[in-house]
Amino acid sequence: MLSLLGKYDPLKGEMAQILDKDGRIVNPDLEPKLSNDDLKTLYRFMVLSRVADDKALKLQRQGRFGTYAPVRGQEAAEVGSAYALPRSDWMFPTFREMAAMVVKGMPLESVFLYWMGNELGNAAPEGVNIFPISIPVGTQPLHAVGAAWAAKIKGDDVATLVYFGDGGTSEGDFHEAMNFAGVFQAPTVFFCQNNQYAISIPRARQTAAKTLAQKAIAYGFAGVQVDGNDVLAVYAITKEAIAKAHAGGGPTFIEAYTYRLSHHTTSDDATRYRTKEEVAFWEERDPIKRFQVYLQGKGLWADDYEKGLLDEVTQLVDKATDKAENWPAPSPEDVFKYTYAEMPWTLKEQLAKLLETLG
Amino acid sequence: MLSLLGKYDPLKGEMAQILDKDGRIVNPDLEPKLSNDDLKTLYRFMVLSRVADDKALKLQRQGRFGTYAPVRGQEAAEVGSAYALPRSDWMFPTFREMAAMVVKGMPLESVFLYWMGNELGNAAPEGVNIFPISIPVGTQPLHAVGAAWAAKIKGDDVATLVYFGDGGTSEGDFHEAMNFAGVFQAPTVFFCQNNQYAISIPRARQTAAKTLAQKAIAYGFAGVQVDGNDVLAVYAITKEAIAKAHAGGGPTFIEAYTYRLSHHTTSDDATRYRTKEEVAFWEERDPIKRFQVYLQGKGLWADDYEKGLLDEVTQLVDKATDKAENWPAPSPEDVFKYTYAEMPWTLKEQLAKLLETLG
Amino acid sequence: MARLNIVDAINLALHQEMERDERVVVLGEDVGRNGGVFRVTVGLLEKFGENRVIDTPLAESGIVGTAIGMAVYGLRPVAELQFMGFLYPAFDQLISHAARIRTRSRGRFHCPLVVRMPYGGGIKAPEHHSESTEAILAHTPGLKVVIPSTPYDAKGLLISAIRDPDPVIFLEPKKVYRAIKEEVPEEEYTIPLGQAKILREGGHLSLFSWGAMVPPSLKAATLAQKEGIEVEVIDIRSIYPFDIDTIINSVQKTGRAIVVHEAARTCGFGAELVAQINEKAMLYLQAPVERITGFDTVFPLLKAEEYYLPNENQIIKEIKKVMTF
Amino acid sequence: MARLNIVDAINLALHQEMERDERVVVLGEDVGRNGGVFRVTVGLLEKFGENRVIDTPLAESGIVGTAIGMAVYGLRPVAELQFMGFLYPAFDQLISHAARIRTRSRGRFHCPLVVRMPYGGGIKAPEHHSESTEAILAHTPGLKVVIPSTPYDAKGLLISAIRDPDPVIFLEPKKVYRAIKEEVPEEEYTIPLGQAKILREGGHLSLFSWGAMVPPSLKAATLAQKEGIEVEVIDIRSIYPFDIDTIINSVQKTGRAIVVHEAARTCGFGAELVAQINEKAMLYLQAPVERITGFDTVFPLLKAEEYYLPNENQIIKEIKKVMTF
Ligand SMILES: Cc1ncc(C[n+]2csc(CCOP(=O)(O)OP(=O)(O)O)c2C)c(N)n1
Ligand SMILES: Cc1ncc(C[n+]2csc(CCOP(=O)(O)OP(=O)(O)O)c2C)c(N)n1
Ligand SMILES: [Mg+2]
Ligand SMILES: [Mg+2]
Repeated sequence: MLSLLGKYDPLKGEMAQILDKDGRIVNPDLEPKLSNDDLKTLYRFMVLSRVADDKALKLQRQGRFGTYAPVRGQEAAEVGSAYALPRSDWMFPTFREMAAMVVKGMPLESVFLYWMGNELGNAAPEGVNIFPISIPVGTQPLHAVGAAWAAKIKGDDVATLVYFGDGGTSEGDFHEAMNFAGVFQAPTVFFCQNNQYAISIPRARQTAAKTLAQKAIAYGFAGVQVDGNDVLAVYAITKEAIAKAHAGGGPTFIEAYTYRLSHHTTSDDATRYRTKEEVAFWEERDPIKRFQVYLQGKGLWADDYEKGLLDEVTQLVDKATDKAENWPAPSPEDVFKYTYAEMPWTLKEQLAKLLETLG
Repeated sequence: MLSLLGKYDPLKGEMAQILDKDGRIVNPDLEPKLSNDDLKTLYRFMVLSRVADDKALKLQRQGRFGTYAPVRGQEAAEVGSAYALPRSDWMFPTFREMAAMVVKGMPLESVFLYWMGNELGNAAPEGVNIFPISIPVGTQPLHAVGAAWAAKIKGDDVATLVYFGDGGTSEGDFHEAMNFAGVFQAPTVFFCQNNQYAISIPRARQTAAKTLAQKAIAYGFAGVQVDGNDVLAVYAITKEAIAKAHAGGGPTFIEAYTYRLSHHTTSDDATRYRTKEEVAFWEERDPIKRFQVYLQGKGLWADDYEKGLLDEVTQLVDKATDKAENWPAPSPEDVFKYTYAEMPWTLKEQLAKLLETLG
Repeated sequence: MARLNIVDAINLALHQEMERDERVVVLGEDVGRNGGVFRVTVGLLEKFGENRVIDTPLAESGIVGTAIGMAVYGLRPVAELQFMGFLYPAFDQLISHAARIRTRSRGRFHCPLVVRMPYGGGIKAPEHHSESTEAILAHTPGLKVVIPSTPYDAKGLLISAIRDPDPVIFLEPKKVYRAIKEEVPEEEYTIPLGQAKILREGGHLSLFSWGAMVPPSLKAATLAQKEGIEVEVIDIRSIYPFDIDTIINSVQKTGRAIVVHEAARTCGFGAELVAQINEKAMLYLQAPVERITGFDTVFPLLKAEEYYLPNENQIIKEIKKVMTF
Repeated sequence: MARLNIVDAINLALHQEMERDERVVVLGEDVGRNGGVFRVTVGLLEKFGENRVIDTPLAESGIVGTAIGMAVYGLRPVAELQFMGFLYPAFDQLISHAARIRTRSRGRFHCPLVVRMPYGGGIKAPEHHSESTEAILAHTPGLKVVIPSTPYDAKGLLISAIRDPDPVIFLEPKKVYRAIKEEVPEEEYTIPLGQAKILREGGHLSLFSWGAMVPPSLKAATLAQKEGIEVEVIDIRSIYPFDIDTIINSVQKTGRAIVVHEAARTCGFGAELVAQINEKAMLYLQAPVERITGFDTVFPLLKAEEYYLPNENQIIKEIKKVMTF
């Protein structure tokens, strides 16, 4: 397998790709050596994400979910990158990383519980190395750098991977995180999902730079653009960046060039700011379809396989929904008891008053 | 005259220079066409800066000044850039821009008054387009972009130039300013004085990027490194960047490669973090000496000229000192009356109480 | 005269001020093409064009910082922040610059800037979408802070804010963005900053609140009346400067007072009101001034948000307690 | 036992905690080679090396944000900000993350972080070098806020802060950094967070202050005694959580109280103390609780800073006023 990092110069507009939009292998020498099981697992996670996403939207419309930010269209970017991350490494998600989190070991019912409005869903199980979802855009890359740097100081063989969007690159904290990572050679992979929009703001309005990948030049380390709808390319490049981080090679910036096929969130109406034609153009580049063709070519996919898979993941999603919906509601105490290790008198007084009011 | 912007690629480590350290012309075709008067004025401002700087340090040691941040070593960077700025354009200084501000028309007594601890010294006279000094590092580039953008919206033929240091490039606000400038093609020149230190932190610790100039790539516009101790190169390149801004060409980032020969401020002790050898290396590259040799070569400088000049500027500095020292002390009202256009009752109440206490 | 909600009233004020004064520009995330995530700026881009209705990159400090440069240069920017929870990246620009340009330059420059944002809880939103930290802003010398609670006030106060020569933070109670409709005059009018509004007179107890806490305060007052307690309900409206005369006059009349706010209790603006009443009207007090507030906790996600927000039941209980002190 | 000033006492505490617990790391601008602009971290780099004493780039949000990642990962970072006036770029990381990691993750993660910084006026410094906005931090659920006023307390409180499982903001009164020397035990000791300290007992009036306002408060108490007024001087020390029992007990005994702080008056922490006293001890009060504070203005440059800071003359005048109410 050839090296992908450094081979694609963002200043020349080069983008790493293995599968083209029709699922044809355009760069066979870059193809990662994955077992058939791995390939099928990647596919399954993408399909699971799509099904869970659809369910979430439906639940939201029925008032059973709060606001939700769909993954649709970005399955390859999330699944490919998360699958490349070793279990002992840490992931730092935003609100849009349902698929990545599930790949990393987050129970789907937890993600659902969170979006149903219970903080408990934001706590990864012990042993699953995922930071709680960060809502303020662009702020959590600093945490990923801090954790990576701490691992380095402690001598742990641990790297971190942080997700953020094209919009996130405009925040000051993104800049400070990239800069600290460069200076301290933190083992961090900055994984930018350039899905072309920050709510209604198109990518071209976000920055005058031709690519986001070239932003890494400002910090003295490698940035690379990858076809974010090509799960193989995303996997391969993330794997290499992670390996580099573990080997002491410092940070990498990956721009996954993709598209958000759905609304920004369930509160958004994307038809206000983009055309049908544009969406159709990207529907043709659907990451799942493309990978399906590839699998079919390898004899790993057929109609009945698809049907079985859909059944399986639909059941899984329904079960997760049930579990999350039947979770006990938070108590008044739950609002207070995690603010500090021990409740100060102020909180005790306020809680007592609340309990009194509730009768 | 050739174009300097774009000719020097920071990624290749190229730096614009006209005069070398010994005052020899190394790039005659770039030499700006300045009259003898202009050349002598540039020199005079640099010498004035040096004399005023020395005076400020002396006054500070005598307790007649507050904390002061000396310019020494950066005279070419400040004078050359400020001299290239048309009167109708706006300047956004930090705490270290005494020389640049004086070139732009700020009375020296105002600068002194400010450092003696009276806010009144921070108000440029009507018609002198200088924003008040900004102390928080990296924050004022946003104001320069906002003002430039406002000028564009209003249809004014006005550009802005903002000063900041190598340290300033690490702040999030610097990033946001550069990014907004790129997106809105604001007529702003970002003038970075890379004086190799942010207090004790050496440039290499500030960012892993090989040059600061290359940071502009992240924002989609030109960045260029210039020998900051070469007043001709600084003048020429700033002039070109300003002309480009006026012509609708958008922002430019200039990294003036220079050195702070003195302490960070009068509260600092630079011997704690840098060697005599390093300082000696840079003393040899003194911007004033170098330009003097150049002028001498043109028959514009001689010993008696220097003596006359020193007498003149010393008198000017002494007069500014007197004026500033004899300024009436601020009154209690002065603390209150500029907080809002009209004092709210809270301030009136607090002022009344203060006056009562003072008897 | 049309019946408008708060969103429409603000939209109308923006339209009229932009029409009247070409120095007024609007900028922020999604304010243009999308008309704002709450649709407050709908129609402005179409009417006034890209030069005056500006979709910015995603950077709050950038929005406020460039708006400062614009304001000092001579425009009248009205910046929108998407939620108050995303104000904090811009806090340095507000506190270190917007609030200080006038005094730093001894009046040579000033900063006529408005920063609008939706604030407060109760819309079942994700984390950081329910903040109400007006006390922090009120503690920042050089800023003015305004919170309308009705469509009529929203329009009049926003017009005053835009015309004010100093930076004004304009907080919009998003829980009631569309909940209240009332007659809003088509013609322009201003409501002076710094004045509270007596919504209901009463001689037994003064109830102070603002923003989305005004409706439950009014409801509680109605309930109290049924039990013979006459509650005077006062909408503070201007958090800084606040209307000390109206506040003190009311307490001197009633001798009892309660402040209701949804912000965290400790160091909330309620504490300042209690301190002022203590200083200026202690001898009139027949009971301690009580505070009904949010908790010193993070605002909970939707499954528990009902626990957090003060409501009319709590208020009426507290009214009775204070009356029988 | 050596006589140390506050700078030395903090330096000693850092040395000892770093020695004791290798998870403790120090980071900030100029904290390494330069030993900090106030020399608080002198000697640490030489002793503990570059891995644990880290000179960072010039970016406050970067410092606090990476320190959050470190803390959650398992280190015990002690971040230095150079002046409180440069806290605001880091405010979002503090309020939106440090303060919330525990509750956001329902206790799965926590953030044992200390952020130290010099605060307050009186050293004839440039703009932004004299801030005291502790009230803003106290209004932020999830943070603890500590202000020592003596070398002894500085050491004991800092050790507690470092060992605390939650984020603690440690504000150092730079006006008295080197002004007070006292015996500081060589051995390690802790002072629990959340406890005030009675510096001087007295039955006539309670005087509450913290940081650099403690010395003028003590001086005023001495002057008052000469006139027969027994003032109880209490150093609040912990701003959040604060020691309500000590405060209320004192007021119940004396019936009169004054709070002194240098922060701006409106929504300062003094307002919270007045509100608490009103709520919990109103019936004991023989006079309104008074506040002696900084103004609702920007802290002036050196030529006028004497006007801004409360001093013993003001305090003694106010004491007499309250006594004769
Ligand atoms: C600091 C901050 N400002 C504003 C918001 C509101 N907001 C939520 S998502 C979003 C757009 C994010 O765009 P991008 O970073 O491209 O991520 P995407 O939503 O496309 O995945 C905005 C403006 C926020 N969450 N945080
Ligand atoms: C936001 C902020 N953080 C910290 C400081 C304290 N400080 C003043 S100057 C300085 C170093 C600035 O370095 P640089 O930007 O290179 O400018 P120089 O002093 O070298 O001219 C620091 C850390 C400050 N003024 N503002
Ligand atoms: Mg996006
Ligand atoms: Mg520097």
